[in-house]
Amino acid sequence: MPEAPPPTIFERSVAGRRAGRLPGLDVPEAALDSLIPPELLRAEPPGLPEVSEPELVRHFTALSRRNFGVDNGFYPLGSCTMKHNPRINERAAALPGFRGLHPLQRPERAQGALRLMHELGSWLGEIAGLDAATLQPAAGAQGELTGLLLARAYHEERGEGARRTRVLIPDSAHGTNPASVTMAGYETVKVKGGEDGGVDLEDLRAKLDESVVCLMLTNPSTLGLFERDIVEIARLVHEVGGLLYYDGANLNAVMGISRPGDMGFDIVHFNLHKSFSTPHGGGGPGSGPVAVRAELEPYLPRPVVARDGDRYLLDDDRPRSIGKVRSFYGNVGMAVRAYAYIRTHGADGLREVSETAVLNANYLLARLRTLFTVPFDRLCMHECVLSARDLKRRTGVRALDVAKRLLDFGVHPPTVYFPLVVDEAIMIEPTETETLDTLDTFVAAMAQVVAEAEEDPERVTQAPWTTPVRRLDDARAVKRPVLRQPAGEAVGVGA
Amino acid sequence: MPEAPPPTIFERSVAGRRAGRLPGLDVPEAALDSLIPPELLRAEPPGLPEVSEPELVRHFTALSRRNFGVDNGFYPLGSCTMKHNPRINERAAALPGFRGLHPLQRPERAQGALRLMHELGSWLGEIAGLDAATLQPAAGAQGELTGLLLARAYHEERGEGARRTRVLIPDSAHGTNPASVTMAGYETVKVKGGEDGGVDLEDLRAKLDESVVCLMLTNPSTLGLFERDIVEIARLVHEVGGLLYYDGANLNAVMGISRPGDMGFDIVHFNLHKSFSTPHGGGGPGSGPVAVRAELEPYLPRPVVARDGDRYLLDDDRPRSIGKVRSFYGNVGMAVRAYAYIRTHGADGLREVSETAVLNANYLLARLRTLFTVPFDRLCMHECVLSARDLKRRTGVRALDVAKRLLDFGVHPPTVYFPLVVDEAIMIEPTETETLDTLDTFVAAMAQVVAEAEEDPERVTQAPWTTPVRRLDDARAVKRPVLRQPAGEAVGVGA
Amino acid sequence: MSTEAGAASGYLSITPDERARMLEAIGVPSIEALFRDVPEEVRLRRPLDLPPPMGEVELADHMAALAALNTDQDSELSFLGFGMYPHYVPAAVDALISRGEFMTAYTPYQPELSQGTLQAIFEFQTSICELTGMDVANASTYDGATAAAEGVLMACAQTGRTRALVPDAVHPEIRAVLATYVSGRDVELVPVPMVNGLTDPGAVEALLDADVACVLLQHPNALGLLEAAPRIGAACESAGAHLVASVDPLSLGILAPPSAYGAQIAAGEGQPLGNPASYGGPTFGFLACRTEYLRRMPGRLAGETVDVDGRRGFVLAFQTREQHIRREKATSNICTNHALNALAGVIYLSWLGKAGITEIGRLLVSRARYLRDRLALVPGVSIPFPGAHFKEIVVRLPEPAADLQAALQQDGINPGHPLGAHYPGMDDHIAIAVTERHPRAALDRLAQALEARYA
Amino acid sequence: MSTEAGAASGYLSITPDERARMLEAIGVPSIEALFRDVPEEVRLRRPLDLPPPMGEVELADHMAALAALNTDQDSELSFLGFGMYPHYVPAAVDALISRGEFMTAYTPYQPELSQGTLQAIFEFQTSICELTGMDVANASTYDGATAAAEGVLMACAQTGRTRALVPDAVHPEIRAVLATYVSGRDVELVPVPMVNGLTDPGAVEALLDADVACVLLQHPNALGLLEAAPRIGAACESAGAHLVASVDPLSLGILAPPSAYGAQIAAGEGQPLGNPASYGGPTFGFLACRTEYLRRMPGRLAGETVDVDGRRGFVLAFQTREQHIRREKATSNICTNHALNALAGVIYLSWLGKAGITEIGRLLVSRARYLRDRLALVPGVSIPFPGAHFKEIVVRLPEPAADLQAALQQDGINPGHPLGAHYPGMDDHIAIAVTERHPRAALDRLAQALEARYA
Ligand SMILES: Cc1ncc(COP(=O)(O)O)c(C=O)c1O
Ligand SMILES: Cc1ncc(COP(=O)(O)O)c(C=O)c1O
Repeated sequence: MPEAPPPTIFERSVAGRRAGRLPGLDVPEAALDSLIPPELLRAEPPGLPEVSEPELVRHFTALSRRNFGVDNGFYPLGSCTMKHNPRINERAAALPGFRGLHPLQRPERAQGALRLMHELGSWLGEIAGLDAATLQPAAGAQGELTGLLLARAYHEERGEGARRTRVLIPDSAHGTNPASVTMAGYETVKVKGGEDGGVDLEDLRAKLDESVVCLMLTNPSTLGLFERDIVEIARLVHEVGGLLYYDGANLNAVMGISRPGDMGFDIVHFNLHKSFSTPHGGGGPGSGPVAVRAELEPYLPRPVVARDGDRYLLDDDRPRSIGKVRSFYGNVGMAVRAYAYIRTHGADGLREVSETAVLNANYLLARLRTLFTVPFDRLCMHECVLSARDLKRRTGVRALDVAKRLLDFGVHPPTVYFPLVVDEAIMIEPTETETLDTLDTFVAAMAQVVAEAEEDPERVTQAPWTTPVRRLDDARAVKRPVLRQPAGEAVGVGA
Repeated sequence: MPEAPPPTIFERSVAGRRAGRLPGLDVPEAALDSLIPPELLRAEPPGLPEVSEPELVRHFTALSRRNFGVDNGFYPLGSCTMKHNPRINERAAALPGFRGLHPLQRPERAQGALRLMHELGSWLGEIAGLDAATLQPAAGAQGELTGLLLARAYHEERGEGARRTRVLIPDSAHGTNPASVTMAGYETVKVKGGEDGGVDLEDLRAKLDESVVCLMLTNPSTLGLFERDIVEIARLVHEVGGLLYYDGANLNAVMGISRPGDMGFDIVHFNLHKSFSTPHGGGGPGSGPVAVRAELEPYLPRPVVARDGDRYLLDDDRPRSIGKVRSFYGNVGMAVRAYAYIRTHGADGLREVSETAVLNANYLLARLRTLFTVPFDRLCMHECVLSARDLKRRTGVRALDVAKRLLDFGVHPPTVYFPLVVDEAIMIEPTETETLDTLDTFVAAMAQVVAEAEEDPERVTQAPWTTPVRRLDDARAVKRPVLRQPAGEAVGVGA
Repeated sequence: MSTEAGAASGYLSITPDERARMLEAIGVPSIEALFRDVPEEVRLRRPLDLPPPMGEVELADHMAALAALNTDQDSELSFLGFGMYPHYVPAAVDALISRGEFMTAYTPYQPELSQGTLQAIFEFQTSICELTGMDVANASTYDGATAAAEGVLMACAQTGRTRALVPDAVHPEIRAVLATYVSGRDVELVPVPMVNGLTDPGAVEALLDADVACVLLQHPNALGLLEAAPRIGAACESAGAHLVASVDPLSLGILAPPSAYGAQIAAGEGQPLGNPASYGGPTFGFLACRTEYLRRMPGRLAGETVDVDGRRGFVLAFQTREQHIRREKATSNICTNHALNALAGVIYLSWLGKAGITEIGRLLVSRARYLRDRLALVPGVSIPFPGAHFKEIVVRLPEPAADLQAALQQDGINPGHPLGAHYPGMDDHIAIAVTERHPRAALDRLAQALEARYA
Repeated sequence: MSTEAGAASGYLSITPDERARMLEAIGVPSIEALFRDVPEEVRLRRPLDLPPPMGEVELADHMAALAALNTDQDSELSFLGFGMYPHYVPAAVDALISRGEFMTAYTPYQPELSQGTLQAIFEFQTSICELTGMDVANASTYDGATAAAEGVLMACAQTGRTRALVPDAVHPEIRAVLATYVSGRDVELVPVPMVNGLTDPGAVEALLDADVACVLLQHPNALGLLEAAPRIGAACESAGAHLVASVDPLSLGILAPPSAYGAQIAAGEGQPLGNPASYGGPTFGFLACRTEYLRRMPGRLAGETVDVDGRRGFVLAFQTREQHIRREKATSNICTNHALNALAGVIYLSWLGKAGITEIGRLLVSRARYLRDRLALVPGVSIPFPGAHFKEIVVRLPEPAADLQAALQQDGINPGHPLGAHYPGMDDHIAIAVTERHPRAALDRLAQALEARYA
């Protein structure tokens, strides 16, 4: 059924309508200016929308129908691990005992939550091959910041705080890595990639000295390739007194197979919203726990969930802690989901998750390799990166066009133009939850797009054709910014 | 985004996949044929679909997106009262104390449910102007059957059981009325409609005699017209010893304004899924409570929810009861929602519901009257019935075509060809929850359809154009019936 | 209009201003004037006597307070069954059936806008046919009892006979509803006695004559026991009577389907399939039959067809059976059925899958046997009916079952349903139901409670 | 592959057969072979040490058992606040944000498939601008504390100054997070003392010099009191410093918006807007600013534009501020934010509406005042801070607040949050929060409990 572009909720507003009903005033009424100094009072009420519940429900239902999630189809968005979000996890997080638990409830009366957090922390440590973990960071990027501040504390306690100011990052890294480095007050130094897609050891050696705070790596890298020299890299970094930081965005490749701690990493952040199936929510909430080696444990954000026999408690007496990175204890609601996910799988199950993720990615690589350029001719891990470089040269069709044309096939396109080191990159992460049929259908769609590019490139470069809106004018959104419904204009439009 | 017609869940099936995981056997294992006589065992497992949870979720999400509910837009389906379904009602019904309550829980431990049922029963009695109620019937039609059996019991106790065999029903009645008469073992006798859309008193008088069990009426009638002669009708029916039955499908017009009991009705059924906002669910569940005058109370289905001081109990010792019409106590889950709905509104609120429903319907009637034929030139109640008779004569476009063309405008069409007494009927029930904007948009769509009918009738007679499927071949579904996925065929298609 | 400022609830969408404009468009001076056809003598000139309105905030607390007065299946270790069972409802089921497109739609009269519901019904019908071995299944009935009643009425109509044999071992709720459903019809219900908790096949054979339209056999029966279904099916066949089987859908992974023992009609309560008990409803009934019965089937049927462009689609088929077309000659009066509950059913069955339906059958029968064996060892407790069972067992206690129940509930155990009210002489019998949610430890806890009590 | 028969969970979709076919297509003999790039020495050659797997049925019970060990806000009469509040979450909010299209989508990088999320963000931004009086709002931050921290960093960057005044009356969680956020940066935080529970405006004025980038003012402050915001705003203005206001969004129906007292940046915790407490998260933070600050704004911004056919649509605008484009020069490292929580926020605000936001403000302040007046009469209890408040009040007890809390919890009342851990010398102070879910009877119950205890 054709759905006309919905007006905004402000455009639906009509003075005098309302959905919510509040309790009446059941205490003595007093003039507001007898309760609050008049100069602190608001003159005009804020122009919130005035709608009834039926409209409210219809409006946001209509918006949702103009959105696409994992529930709607294949979502091979590289680096994002768009796996299925199990519904039991949502049910668990919605239990009143979790959902309605106040963070300042006395720990004696929050034992279920604390136990869950403590166990999840220790499982994450086991999965990472490290000794201790915090659940406080709210997302991957905040995990990075946390990790860098841990490194700072570590070096400072060793009297090397002033000396160490540089953080090495491969050029294939995600943008949050250098941004976090800046947030932490450090300087980013790029390390080149080598022939085989790994870190260029020469370049690394050249840049390693005693000013290095740490090297931040994803492994597998954002190219979907396992860093074969990881042991040597770790040795080199440690040799100069630096630390090794693991960006866990790609953990889905190696759970139960190879542990960052065993590879030599000292600090690991997890993305519960990637590897551990918590929903992305259209841009969060996520959760970015950090696990560390024992030496770094004293610096973890406070409070730490501790265990004393059968009781769990919040230990806030942590003098060497870096402090807090967000309020209270992190996104506990996401921890509940991740806990349920790990509990569902157990050790063998998690391993099978990673094995299947890698299987699916390699299957796609095998079937797509003739259609696109393969920058590194190796087996991939949980994702593969192709290039539309040659396609573009032959037909003028770019990676972006391929992505846009895929929209017409009812699949979400892969990540494009990341990692930056691959020209016209197409980064495909199928995840382990997809069926073979879905993978094959995707391959067929890709083949058709490439065929179209050869025969009728406009079909691709002008795509999408069938989405609720077609290509949007990004430049206009900056040149003539409209970042909110203009005040006053909206109200009554719907009448 | 274009959504290809989804395969069936059976076509998605691949041997060896499964979504659900059951606990392992935790008691001593025994061969099945040692527990169950071999001749009772199944040879081949049933061919249920084999899918993973991601597919399960995607499949039914995709199906839902090929459906249209009140949440998706205007649904003026006459006689169906497609009002907004409040979300708090769903939350209330999902409370573990209601949702997970076993019907055989001891009444001492089901006091909340029993109290709710008792109160709802008494509120329904008050709304109907009658003395007692049962919540047992599962839907309107079952309420009708219940009501007829109550009438039977009543007449039988008066020694008139054998004599009374005929049930009078106006020709405008809903199909369930005569069908229920047959279910109750009675004979349907049609009463003609009069000039003004009401019951033809002459015809009624002619058919009334001591063989009459009852007269079944909706008031307002299915024409959306209030029966002006209701007092006289009641007098006439009662004069011959008959009862007056109120089909409550149209109660949304008169809540707090006029009560069936005060009009002279003896038995009333409610549709909680119409007047009281419980969701229709794509064809149920509904709930069809029945209220009666005190004389009929002893016959109500057993058990009856009774009150003894502060305690509520299930009284099953009801020797004069007609018995049970369904297991346990009816659709209590729907009663919870209706209870919440009534509690939200109170007396003034329910009255405003009906007033607004009638306002909206009359507004549509006023704005549409020039486009279609108005069979009865009166104010309507909560719905209005128009006729496409003249449109058809002029343009060949029928009511059905108008309905189908409306689909292209993103609204659900009105009921068509009912009531049967109006040629090319279009029965429009907007309900009270719609906005004026929605009503105006609907009027504009209707005007456009009529204009198209004049100018380009094929645009209408071939509609819809934009729905996921277009007009479907009903005849083929009967000539070559495919009422299930052919066995065996399906499995593996998806592979 | 009752209130001058704003609407009475957040569900109403017309403002006082708009109301005035609309009245003007209609050409009447007031809301009151819209009701001029309502005679003064039937006007209610006072407010309804209802409690005052509550906003959502207060209502939520009020409903929670009411709900808290009920002891639900998860607030105690409950072995209540006897027709409704605390089986697990997968989270995906709830998430999917609550999607507004499903939940807030009407019966799919406009197929172009209702392909979701229609295809789901088609898949539901297929699943029920797979389970029961029947050819045709409808879109649902209100519950298992009305499904059985409709089944018996179908058999009477088809055979042109007027008597139905109804064993005492059929669940009392089903028998009661059936009795009501036939009360106005020319159908006679003939009871069949129980021996050892089972329908006496000899009695069935003796009662089967040329007037008998059908036997209604519940299998497993009300006491959880497996009937001599093949023998009774064979007896029906030789007498020209039809067999209406009422079955637990979760048993059909391991138990022979009704088709295997000659049933023409299969009915059942769908609650175990993804539906919470909700104090008895809404759940759904299913009804399936042999092809010969197709035109006697009550309720909705979804069928596959094509649209004008040849695209596959689904419609309501054979509507000429139904009340809205056939009126007094319809196969039944059913209109609104239990579509959303049936949707839960088909999602549940897809969640369970081919392997799961067998696995759950094995698990339930094994656990029930374990418990029966365990309880048989408790001093004073005995097993009154030695026959094979499915997931529910009956044990005999050294005291009235109601006393045990009242006592154990103090300790958070609801030991099951006392049978005295349903079967004379069974005051000391209790029906104990076991599900996949009752691990061995739960079974042991019940056994220990009985041991402690009768020690 | 770990298991030969079937997958380890119902979330995996590849069967053993398919796996074999896929390996063949890849051209490797085994799953093991896929991992050949992983050096042997870093391979884990044992299973992870994790508890055994659980199917959904058992997991559901396990999670419920864990949850039952927590006392949630509805299991007692709770007056806990101090940063998170048990405000009512409308049922429509939960129903809408759990729709898979919203819940399971990524950040809207492909706008053509993400118009729903993008338009919702645009509406969210508008709502936050309406509340705060600011020109631009972002799509959310992690929480109120990080929003404030980002706000301070923005002000330092914009002004080129390095000191920020941070009153003690700012919530300790915000101060702690801010301290961490600036720990690696060239920013110095200067505390401002509290007088009578309020930020001392004189001290602010005294501390404001040419190095001060901004004042972070929380209003209402951590103790629920209303600050001298206009005076502090004016002081900032004359010193060329900026004002970063951290506000309770539910106060903004009655309290003057930050724009009115000269703030350039407004931040806040969004939890009161339709988000449950969830033991502290996920909720969301909001961050809004004057247009001058637009290019310093961290995080996502949705903007309106048109598509190639001229149709209105929404995109992520000004992405060049963000980490994925600007990398180390980005305005922040934030990537995944709290979109679904912000969605709950905008739905909540639309549910509340223009009338509701004012009404709830009145209700909360009136109830809080009633309670404060009522408690002031309890012997031994006093009101340490006489200033005007919003929805939370502080009272002083004749005993350590923790003792009162422990005692009252026995009777199902959680009287609020003891302040001793946060403010030295306030061991006998307790913060008591009131919401629309605390009717007068609940307030009286608390007062009576105190009366009884101190009688
Ligand atoms: C490789 C990598 N690192 C870090 C991040 C940042 O994680 P988050 O979005 O949770 O902050 C991402 C997110 O896409 C990523 O792909
Ligand atoms: C006038 C009328 N009566 C009776 C019914 C039957 O109600 P139900 O579908 O609940 O059985 C309907 C349903 O549409 C109706 O419109």
